[in-house]
Formats: sequence, structure tokens, C-alpha cells
Amino acid sequence: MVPLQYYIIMSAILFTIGIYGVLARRNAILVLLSVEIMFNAVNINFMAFSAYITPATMVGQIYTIFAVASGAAEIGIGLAIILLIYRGRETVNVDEVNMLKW
Amino acid sequence: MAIALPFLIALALVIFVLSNIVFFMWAEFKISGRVADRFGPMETGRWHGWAQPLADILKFLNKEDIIPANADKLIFRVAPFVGFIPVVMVLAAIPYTNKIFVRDFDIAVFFVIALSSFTFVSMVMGGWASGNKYSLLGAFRAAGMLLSYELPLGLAIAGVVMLSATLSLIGIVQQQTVWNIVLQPIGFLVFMVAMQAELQRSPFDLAVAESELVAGYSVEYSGMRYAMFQLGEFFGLWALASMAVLLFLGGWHGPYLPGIVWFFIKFYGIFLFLAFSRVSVPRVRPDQLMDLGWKILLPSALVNIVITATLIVLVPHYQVPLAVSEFVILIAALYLMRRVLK
Amino acid sequence: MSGQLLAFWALSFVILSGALYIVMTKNIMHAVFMHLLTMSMIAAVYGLLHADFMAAMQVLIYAGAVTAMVVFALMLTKSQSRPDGAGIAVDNQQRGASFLTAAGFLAVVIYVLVPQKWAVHEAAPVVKSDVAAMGAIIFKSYILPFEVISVILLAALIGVIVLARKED
Amino acid sequence: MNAGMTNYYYVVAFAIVGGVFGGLLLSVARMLRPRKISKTKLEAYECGMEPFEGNWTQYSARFYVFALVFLIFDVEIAFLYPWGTVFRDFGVTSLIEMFVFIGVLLLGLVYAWKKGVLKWL
Repeated sequence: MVPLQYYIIMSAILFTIGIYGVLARRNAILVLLSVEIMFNAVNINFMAFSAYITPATMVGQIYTIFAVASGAAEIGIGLAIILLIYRGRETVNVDEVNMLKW
Repeated sequence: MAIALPFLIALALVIFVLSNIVFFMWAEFKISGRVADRFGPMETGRWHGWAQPLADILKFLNKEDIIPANADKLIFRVAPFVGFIPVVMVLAAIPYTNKIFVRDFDIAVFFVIALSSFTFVSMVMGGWASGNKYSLLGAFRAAGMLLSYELPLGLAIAGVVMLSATLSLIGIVQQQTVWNIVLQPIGFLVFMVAMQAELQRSPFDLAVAESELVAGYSVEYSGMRYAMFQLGEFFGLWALASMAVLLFLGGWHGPYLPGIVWFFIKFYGIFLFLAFSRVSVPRVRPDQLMDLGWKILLPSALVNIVITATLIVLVPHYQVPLAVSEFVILIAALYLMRRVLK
Repeated sequence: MSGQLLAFWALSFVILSGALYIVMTKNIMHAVFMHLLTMSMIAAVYGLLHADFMAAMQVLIYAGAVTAMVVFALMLTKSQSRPDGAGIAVDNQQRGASFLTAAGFLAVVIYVLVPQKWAVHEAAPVVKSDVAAMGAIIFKSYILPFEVISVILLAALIGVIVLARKED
Repeated sequence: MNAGMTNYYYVVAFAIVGGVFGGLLLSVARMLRPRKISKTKLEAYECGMEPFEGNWTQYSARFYVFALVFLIFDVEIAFLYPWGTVFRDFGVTSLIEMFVFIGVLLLGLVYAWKKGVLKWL
């Protein structure tokens, strides 16, 4: 039997990797992929809690279903915004996209 | 022994399916030959060219393997496996009778649908890794088409799931006192059309149209790697044709003969349908393809779901009204379509 | 060591190294395909947690649809960095600071989480992967989120069509 | 080992057999096939000349919108299956819920249709 702790620590490390990716990446699409990693780290936590703490009501699983569905919407819109920025600025480099500074 | 058993079963199944695929290939040669008023292969192996597919396999094995210089070597090698492994995994979920099956999955139907999404990922991987604009464009066309037809396929299956209230394939077959094709004619039609598109077979093979475009996403593939893509397609045919039998044609149900025989009779019926429609229907135009997928199949699958759900909930004995209303709507829709398209 | 524990270690290794590869590699396309592998392995973790349905959904949505969408989007943005990593760097200059931030976060989380005692259910995890049970819970207690999700999806659809169709 | 884990064990076994079988085919072919590489053979397959600027060129945004519409409806399918297994028990209420859900997404499909997104290139 795998202890619950293992899942939580694994997902914490995964989330950390996602944070690093979001901060260190320059290409906006890779930033979005890192956000997806963080998203999935959180989902693993939900699933683990659901299986270990509330197996009867499956709260975590239901939450994950909704999280996945809204995550799908999020990545779709995120990519569309990146495409739009690309059309305007010919770049997907988040360092150069600073129109809001002025 | 218990640890090795699944591996042995898997190996036996793969070899069994492979031997059937060899037969498919030969039957397809013969059928398309006869339809075109030719003989098809006659020489190889003396009797009606029965050894032709084996010769083809030997040719694939002997062919030089070329990886283009500007290809992405790693992804190029991995892509055929991404296409092949999931279709082998699907075999674990398909029952043949209520005695002969590998495992009875709780979510078998959804499992098959989910794994089939690897097919277009493998195409995109292969097309991109080839380092050739045309193969990439072919991959995009193929992926766009598979995307468009995966939805009607899933929605057509949803109608069956609603009738039997389970996702287990064995459960679905056991619920069918009347075959689902009677209760779900719209769903069946949508499934059959979407299935051919999913398998990239001839009326819908415009992404790999071998006579016009060279071969779509697999231009740069040669020898055994190319054969693996083809093999994946045949395994997919096996899986989807079995699904059609199990979901709509009552699986192993049938009088007198044992269940396994009935299963394969129906299975080969579906195969014959695919083989005939491949040679007798002209290839659809790209714009027709998209219109068919999004504007005809997807709405009809949704209509099918709405009718089925409403009748099941509101009418106590829904079988007869469901069959009648679906059939009437189907006829009316086909009639209207003829009027509109004329 | 039990089979499940072994499977967990193997899956964690693949997931974590896959994620590291995604945030480290210079080859954008490889990152996308590694994303596919990582997501499939996360689906396997869901399987380990007895959630068959969620595992299949993870494969369907993340491994299938999202990967295809990211590849299409990548092909639309002709990035300055070539897929093989030549050209402009894909990372920015704050790698050190990012690393420190991430490491600090991890340290805090581990410090908080490790001593924590969870109210783990007796004899957990219970095998309860029945789709019907799940459907019953969603359509009994979570109707509002379910309908709201449909509106969110509609908003995303319309948003993308409006955003992506500017060209013609 | 309980029933659920046995199922996964079988799935993993099938995946491994699929991979090993594919690898076996490739290695048999490796032993049999000739190997005479020349520069021309390694060029991209095109009309006799090397393609310009590789394959990293721009494609139409259509594909992207297709993928998104697909993703949205995929999520719908994922919700339809659990609903399909239980909707009898809840009667008319669950029917109305699902019709609202499908109706809202159908609105999206109609919008996409009217905007001409669903055309092929």
C-alpha cells in the first residue's frame, strides 16, 4: 500500500517543477505547458485525497473532473491569446510582450 | 505463472489478430479485384494468390529503412510505437463471448475511445518528425479529419450506453434482448460512417490518398516502420469492427450456433461492408468531408441522444416507440438530404 | 516492496523526470511530446488510485486533445527559436532566481506537509471506481457546477473563434 | 491483488507486449534489410530539389480552431457517459439538466458554423 504522504510529496515536487517552468521559460507556449504541469500536480492531490480520505463521496474525483474541464477551456483560451499576441507582435517571447507597461 | 499469464494472453491475441489481418489483406485484394472486374492476385502460392500478403510482409521486412537527414531521429522512431501500442492495449478490453474475454472493464467503452486518441497524436508526431513540409501538412489534414470524426463516434456510442446503463462491453451485450441496431438506427449509421473515417479507409482516406497525394504523413517512412503504421490501422479496424458488433449487432447473441461463431460471422459481415464500401464509393471531397462530419453526423448523433433519452425517461415501454421514431426520422432525414443535395 | 509501491516509484520517476525535461529542454517540440508521456503516466497514477474513469478522461483530454491543440498552436507561431533549439534561447535570464523561488516553495511545502497527520480512511483506498456511482453523485449534488462548466466551455469556444479568426 | 489492480496489470502487460512485438518486428527487419545509404536517399521526399526553410513554417489557424472545438465536445462526451449510466434513476430532472448542457454547447456549434469556422481551409 502506498502511503498518502508519497502522493502529496510527489505532487508537491511536480508543482515546484511547474513553478520553475513558469518563471524561467521565455516561450509563452512553454509557460502554458508548465501551467498545465502545475494543474495536474493539483489534480493528483485531489485524486489522492479522494481515494484515501473520502472514498465514499468521491469529492476529490468530482472536483478533478470539473478542474479538467475548466483546464481544457483555460488552455484553449490561453493558446488563442498567445496566437493573437503573435499576430500583433511577431513574437511569443513573454519578455518582449510588455504593452501593458505603458 | 500468474504473473506471466497476461503476457502470454496478450501475445496469443496479437498473433491471432495478426493472422486475421493477413487474411483481411488477401480478402481485400480479391474483393477489390473482383469489383473492378479483375482477378486480383493469382500467382503467389498457386491457389488464388493466397500467399500474396505474406509476400508483402516479407517485402516490408526486406526493404531498406531510410531516416531522412533533416528528420528528428528520436520522434521519428517513437511515432510508430505511439500508434501501435494503444491499439494493442485496446485488445484487452474487447470480449468475444461472455466466456471468452480478457478482462471485463468497468469503463471498457470509454477506455477504447480514450486510447483511440493516440492515433492522431502518432500521425502528428510522424508527420512533424519527418522534416518534410508535405508530410507535416498531411499529418495536419489527417489529424483534423480524425478530430472531426471522433466526436460523432463517441456520441453515437453514448446512445447505446444510455440504453444499457453501463460502460462495460459485456454488460452492453447482455442487455441487448433486441439488437441495438433496431433501437438505434441513426446511431448505427453515424457509427459506421465515422468508423471508416477513423480508420482512414477509402471513401474517407483523403489525408493519405495514395493515388493523388503520395501518402500524407507517412511519406518519409519506409520498410517496417511504415508497415507498423499500417499494422496499427488494421488493429484499429479489428477494434472498431468488434465494437460495432458488440454495441449494435448483439455481439455473440444468435440462434443455434455457439456465441463465438456468431461473433465472427457478424465481425466478417462488418469487414465485408468496409471492403465493399472502399471500392464502390468514390472518395469524398475535403469540403464535403468536413460538412459531413460537423454538420450532418455530429447533429444527428446529438438528435439521436435527445430522442433516446426523452423516450427512455418519459415512456415506460420505450423499445417500440424508440425504434419507430428513430427509423421514421432516419428515413425523413435521408429523403430531405437527397432533396437538399440535389 | 509491494507491486503498487513499485509501480508508484516507477510512475513518479517518469512523471518527475518528464516534467523536468519539459521545463529544461531547448527543443519545444520535444517538450510537447514529453508532455504527452507525462500526462499518460499521470493517468496511470489515477489508475493506481482506483479511478479508472478519471484515468481514461486524462488520456482523452490531456494526452489526445490538448497535445494536438498545442502542436497546432506551435505551428502557427513561427517561433524565433527553431525546434531543434538553435536560435534565441527559450529560457530567460532569471533561471537562478526562478530556481531559488521554486526550491524555497518546495522547502516550505515539505516542511508543512511531512509532519502532517492525515485522517486517512480505514482500510483505504476503497475500490470505488464505478462510473454509475460517480454519475449519481455529479447529477445529484453537483448540478450547478455541471451547468456552469457548459457555459465556461461555450465562452471558451466563442472566445477562441473571435480571437483566432482575426486574420480573414 | 484485487480486481481493479489485476485489470491494470493486464493493460500494462498488453502495452509491454505491443511495444516488444513492434520492436521485434523492427529488429528482424534490421537483420534482413540491406543498408546502402547515399546522400540523395536521405533528402526530403520532394520533386527533386531540397525544400526551402524546413517544415517550421506557418499553417492556417483553422486547424487550431478545429482542435479547440474538438476539445470542448470531448469534455462533453466525458460528461455524457456517466450521465448515460444513471439518468434513468433521476427521471425528468436529469433529462432537463443534460438538455441544458447539450443546448448550451450546441449554441457554440451553431456559432462556429455561422462564423464559417467548420469549413476546410
